[in-house]
Amino acid sequence: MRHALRWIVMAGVWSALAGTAWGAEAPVPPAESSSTILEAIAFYAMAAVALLSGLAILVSRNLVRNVVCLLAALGAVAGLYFLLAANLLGAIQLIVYAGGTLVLITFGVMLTSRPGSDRQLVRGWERIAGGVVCVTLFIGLCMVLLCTEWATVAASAEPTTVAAVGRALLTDYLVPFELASVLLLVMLIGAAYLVRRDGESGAEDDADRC
Amino acid sequence: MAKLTDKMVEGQPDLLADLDAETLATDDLLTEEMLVNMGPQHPSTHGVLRILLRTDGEVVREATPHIGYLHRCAEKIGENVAPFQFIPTTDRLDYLAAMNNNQTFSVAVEQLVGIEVPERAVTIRILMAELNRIASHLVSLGAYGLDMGAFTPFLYAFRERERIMDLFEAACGARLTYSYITIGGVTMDLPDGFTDACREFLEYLEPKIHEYNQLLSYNQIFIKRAGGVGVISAADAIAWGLTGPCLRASGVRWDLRRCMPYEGYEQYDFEVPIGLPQGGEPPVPPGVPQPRVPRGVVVGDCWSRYFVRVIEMYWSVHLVRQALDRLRPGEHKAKLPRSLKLPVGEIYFEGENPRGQLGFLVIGDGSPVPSRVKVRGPSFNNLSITSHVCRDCLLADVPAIVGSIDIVMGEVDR
Amino acid sequence: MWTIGLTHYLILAAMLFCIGVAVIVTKRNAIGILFGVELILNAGNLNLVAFSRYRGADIAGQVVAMFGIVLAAAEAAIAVAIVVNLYNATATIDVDSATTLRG
Amino acid sequence: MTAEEITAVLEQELADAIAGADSGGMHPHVWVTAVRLHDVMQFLRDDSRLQFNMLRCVSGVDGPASNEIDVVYDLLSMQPAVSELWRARHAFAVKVRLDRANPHVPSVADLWPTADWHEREAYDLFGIVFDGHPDSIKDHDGLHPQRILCPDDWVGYPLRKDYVFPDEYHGIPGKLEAVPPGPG
Amino acid sequence: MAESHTRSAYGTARQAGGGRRSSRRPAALIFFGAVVAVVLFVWALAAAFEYVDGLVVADSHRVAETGEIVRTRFGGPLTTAEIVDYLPERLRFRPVSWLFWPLQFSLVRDAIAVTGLVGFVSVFTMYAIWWERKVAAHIQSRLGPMRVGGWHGWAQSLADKIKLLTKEDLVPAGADRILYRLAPYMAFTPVLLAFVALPFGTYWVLRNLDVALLFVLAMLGIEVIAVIVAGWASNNKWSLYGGMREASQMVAYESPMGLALLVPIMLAGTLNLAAIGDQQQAGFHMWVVFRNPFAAVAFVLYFVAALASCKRAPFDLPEAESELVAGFMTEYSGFRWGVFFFAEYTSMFVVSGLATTLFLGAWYSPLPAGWGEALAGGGVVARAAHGLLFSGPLWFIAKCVALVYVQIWLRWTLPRVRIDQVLYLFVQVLLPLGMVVLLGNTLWVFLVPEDGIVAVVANTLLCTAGVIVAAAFLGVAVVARARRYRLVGSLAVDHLPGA
Repeated sequence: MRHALRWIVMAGVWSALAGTAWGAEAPVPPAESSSTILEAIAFYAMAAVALLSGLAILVSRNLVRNVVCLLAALGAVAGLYFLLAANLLGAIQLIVYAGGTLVLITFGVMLTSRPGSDRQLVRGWERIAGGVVCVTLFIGLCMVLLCTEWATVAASAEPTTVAAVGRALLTDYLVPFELASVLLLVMLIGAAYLVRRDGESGAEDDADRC
Repeated sequence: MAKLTDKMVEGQPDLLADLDAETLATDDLLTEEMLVNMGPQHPSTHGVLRILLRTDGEVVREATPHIGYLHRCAEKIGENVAPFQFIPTTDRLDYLAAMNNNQTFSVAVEQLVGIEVPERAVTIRILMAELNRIASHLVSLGAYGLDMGAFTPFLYAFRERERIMDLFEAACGARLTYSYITIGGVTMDLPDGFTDACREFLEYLEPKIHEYNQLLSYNQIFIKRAGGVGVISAADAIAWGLTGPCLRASGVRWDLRRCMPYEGYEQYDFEVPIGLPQGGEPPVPPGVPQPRVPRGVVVGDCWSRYFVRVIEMYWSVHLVRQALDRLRPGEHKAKLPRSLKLPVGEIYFEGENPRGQLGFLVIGDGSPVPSRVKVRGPSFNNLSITSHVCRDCLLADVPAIVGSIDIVMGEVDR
Repeated sequence: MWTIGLTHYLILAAMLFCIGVAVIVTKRNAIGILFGVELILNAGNLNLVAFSRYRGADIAGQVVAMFGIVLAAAEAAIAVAIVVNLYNATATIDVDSATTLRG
Repeated sequence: MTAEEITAVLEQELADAIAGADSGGMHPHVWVTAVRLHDVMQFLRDDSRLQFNMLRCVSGVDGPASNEIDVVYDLLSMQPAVSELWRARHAFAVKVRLDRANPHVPSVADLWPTADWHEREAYDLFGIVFDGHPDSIKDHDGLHPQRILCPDDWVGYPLRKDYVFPDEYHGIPGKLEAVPPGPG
Repeated sequence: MAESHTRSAYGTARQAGGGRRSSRRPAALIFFGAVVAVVLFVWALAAAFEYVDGLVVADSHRVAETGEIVRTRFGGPLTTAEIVDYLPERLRFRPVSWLFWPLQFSLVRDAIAVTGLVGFVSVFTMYAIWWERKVAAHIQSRLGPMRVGGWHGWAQSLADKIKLLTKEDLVPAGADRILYRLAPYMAFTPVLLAFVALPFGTYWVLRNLDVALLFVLAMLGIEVIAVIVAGWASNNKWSLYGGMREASQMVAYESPMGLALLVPIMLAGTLNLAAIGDQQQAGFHMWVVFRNPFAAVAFVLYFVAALASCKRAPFDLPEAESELVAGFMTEYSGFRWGVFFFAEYTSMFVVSGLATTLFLGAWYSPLPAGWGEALAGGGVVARAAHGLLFSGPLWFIAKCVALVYVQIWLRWTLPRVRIDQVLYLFVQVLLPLGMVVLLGNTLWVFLVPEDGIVAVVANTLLCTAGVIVAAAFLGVAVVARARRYRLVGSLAVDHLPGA
């Protein structure tokens, strides 16, 4: 199983390289031209990486390996965003998600792990029940997806410029934008309050916590 | 001071009481703290010193030095060889200040036997001892810069030390373990042209010390890393038997060369620098730009211990100049019988080494071989305070504190 | 087979979603559950961006996906804070053992 | 104060603890009984006239001829001063004579913390047990200060005159003849 | 006598290098093999698509209609015919056009560009390592590598690489084997990917991304996780400390760096690095760093945060050799350690590249643009002078190397800062400073008219300050060079080997 995991992650890194290098300036896709084939190859590669690393998180017990697999998954999803001509979102996903949230989770893993404690404590039947639930859920979703007729409009795959997204944020989506910033503020205060070790006043020296 | 053993850490609150047996059986040692070995092979412990740190994250809860890796039982050799054969062993006690070790042991035996040392020999001894003090301080300053991450001062310090080693090589042929000063005087007289080379070196060195002050001592990051760290009060220093620059940095103006003078030190004029609070101006020989203690420095912290050594280098240069002027032609060694019989009796003599007071208890029983030679190493006492000072400091401060105490494992383990 | 349509992305997102749910269900370790939540949020965002691309490149989907990422970051921070607190109170982050609501 | 005056003060204050004095010579000292050592040391440190604030050295001296071991405490009194030089008032030594087979003496680590390591070394190299030492552990040799220079499981006390160097230690040959013949 | 001795030593070194390759699969061959495989794969792919498409990719005149900005001269779709008529007359015969045939496929052009980039990065890193050792030596009044390869030991890094390749490939006991092996490549690949969006010149950018700046920042962020994983997987307490310090340091420097980068974005109005570069083309007075005082402070703030991001100089805590033995790299040896080292120097270049593009007038030369046009129009000599003085990549690399020099210079003069001081500095000093700079810049952009008196005065003042700093730096260098014997005293002559 270890070698399989190793090739999954390596493939993830290489496909992220190919995906971003290729997808960013998707040339005009005339029918069945070489570029669509490449786009398909890139899509299937990244989809494979995302799914396999998801499965790897499911299977492996070592938390730090899960972190690396999550990184591969996030990289693959970022590659998909580039393919879907959402360059800004791909870059933000890499910075905020892979660069920020993952380091946060790594902190969580490091602070709460003890040697030999990250074994799977799950009993046999729980795993089977989980599997059954997911498979039925997936079948249900696929039924819905395949038989509805999505009204898709073939649009030119020009990558959306940052200016367009910026303008949209500050005009049509101003309220959610402000709400998000308020929420982040609330979250900041909440997290700081939660982590305060009981008994000490607020001014916790950062050196003690890292 | 709860003794730290490698086994279970006592006093750990029992958090496991209400958990079910299954998880309990698997996790034997619940502790956020880690036992970390800094040494014996560690870039910042000078020589083979092992410090066992109990750390909680970056904060060191307890530091316990483990010594003995360089133990050669010098005292056992002392009981089996005649005093002048023991001189090479004294070279290897504080291998960075071999001249001072030889001088202290020779004076101890001479006082026990009552040998009169000729005038020229005494002056040469003081000349060599002070030169070796400069070399030893250069090494400690360079190594201290290395502990702080500043690589460059180390190389400048060793470049100047090369000049002193050339002078020693001209005088006695060796670069590190000289065995030059012996009982009754000095093994060989100075080569001709030595005094001029020595004066030229002093002219070259004096402005360089000021340059290092600008490069390292007054560097803001260095002051932040060393100032106010590892503060030792005067009472603690005396209680733990600290001597030399570590004692003086805590504000105790005590130097054996001035308080209990030996070898004619009373005829030389020099000042004893001590640790000064912020803005203080340590005494400096004439013709040297007046240094000033910067902001953020406290009496008895790492920076003061470092800076007392810098000022002592100035005064050693001044002392060597006076010794050079005082040199008169004459005998370089007293006439001694082939096998020197030690009288029945004992003596405890301490000399001022660069790292502190090196003491010798020599007990004679009439035969040429002493019945007991006890060596009191200054670094042995200076090191004993690390566990007291390093409590609740940061991991990056441990090399800073140990570096500022400036230990040499040769005289800690003997 | 070679042209990538909207359904390809939707099926991929559904698969990611199910794997996320599976991870949440089977992991007893609090941080493990966090991984599952991240996967599910990613699946959601992927759906949004796929629709934004295949319905006339309007950027609504992308903007909402951006908010999704911001919220995921906020949620992860709170989750890690809670887990660290849980670890400080009881010695383990095993979800089943954290049954008492006392502080 | 001169050595004679110090001895006089001691005999006047703690007559029963003093077993003898030799204030002439280069190493003025006084002999003290092991039992009363701690009180004498306490007095030497705290008395206003003496004020021995620095314990310079604790050394063991082995005398197999007379079947006893001495412990020598070298003390120094420093006259504190605000900014000028501290003056050395007087240096003095205290000696204790112990039975070589079972040397026991109370520890003075509580008076001067520097004694902690010195006493551990004296135990390590001479086998002198300092009772009440802060770092003492209990093992096959009973309660004694922990060894400082030699490894914890070392057998014997190296600086005793009758000490025989072991043939090997954990497989490391100690003597030349103990070296097994090599393949060559 | 010394000469013959060294030659023989040099000789033996050559044989030793060629010795028996270690039997186990060396990681290096896989790595370089992979790069070559990518290039061959692209070549074969181009040939395969010729049959599938059966048609030349969209012709060139469509580009003219839609007005699409053709950034790179070869950026847009292009045909073999177009390539051939771009060639001079003498080369326009049949076999040559066959040679250039694959060039019309943009994927092949990308592959060639990627190979060129990897080549440039590895050559630059090798010489950056050698250069750092030389600069460090001269700062410490010694000579540094002198023997390997002849003049001033230029091949020292090459010899080091060969040594690293032949070293034993060991994994510490109890280490997490997969992560331990994976971490170096996870650290190296993102930094190499960052070069995709870095503009070396008007036509020298692999992918002119609209979100180039965010993309480069993202790549630098991912490298942090590789370091944390390396620290965790080496099963060594010191590496764990190194990893944790990198994590906390990253949390500290990320926000001030973001704020500092907002200033040039606000001035240029776009995230596209090429566009930001284009706005600074009219000579050094147009550089963003001289635009207004807040931009100058932002440059300094960004540079300090960049030092922390590539773990250099006073902030090299994750691999602090005096405290943590070697930080997260303690257990690494041989080629894997080399890859980490490779990643560090590459990230130094990327960080300097960002600073140059955003603040120091990207690939445009400091000389006023007017001279450029004059020279370009003139005769062969003038055009050659134009090529030398105004070539894009040359100036970009020169400025990056200058900034890398500053990073090297800082490393060998400053001691290391403690972890809580780093956190204090970045969170409580530089973050508020960043906010003030951002606010100041916003007010400056709104209140101060573009070509008003205040703007011109501020610009000229900052330009003079910049010229003074540059002149002072060169002056000190020349004076020190002339009087270097006096500084070192007579020691300089007789003690240095072969000096």
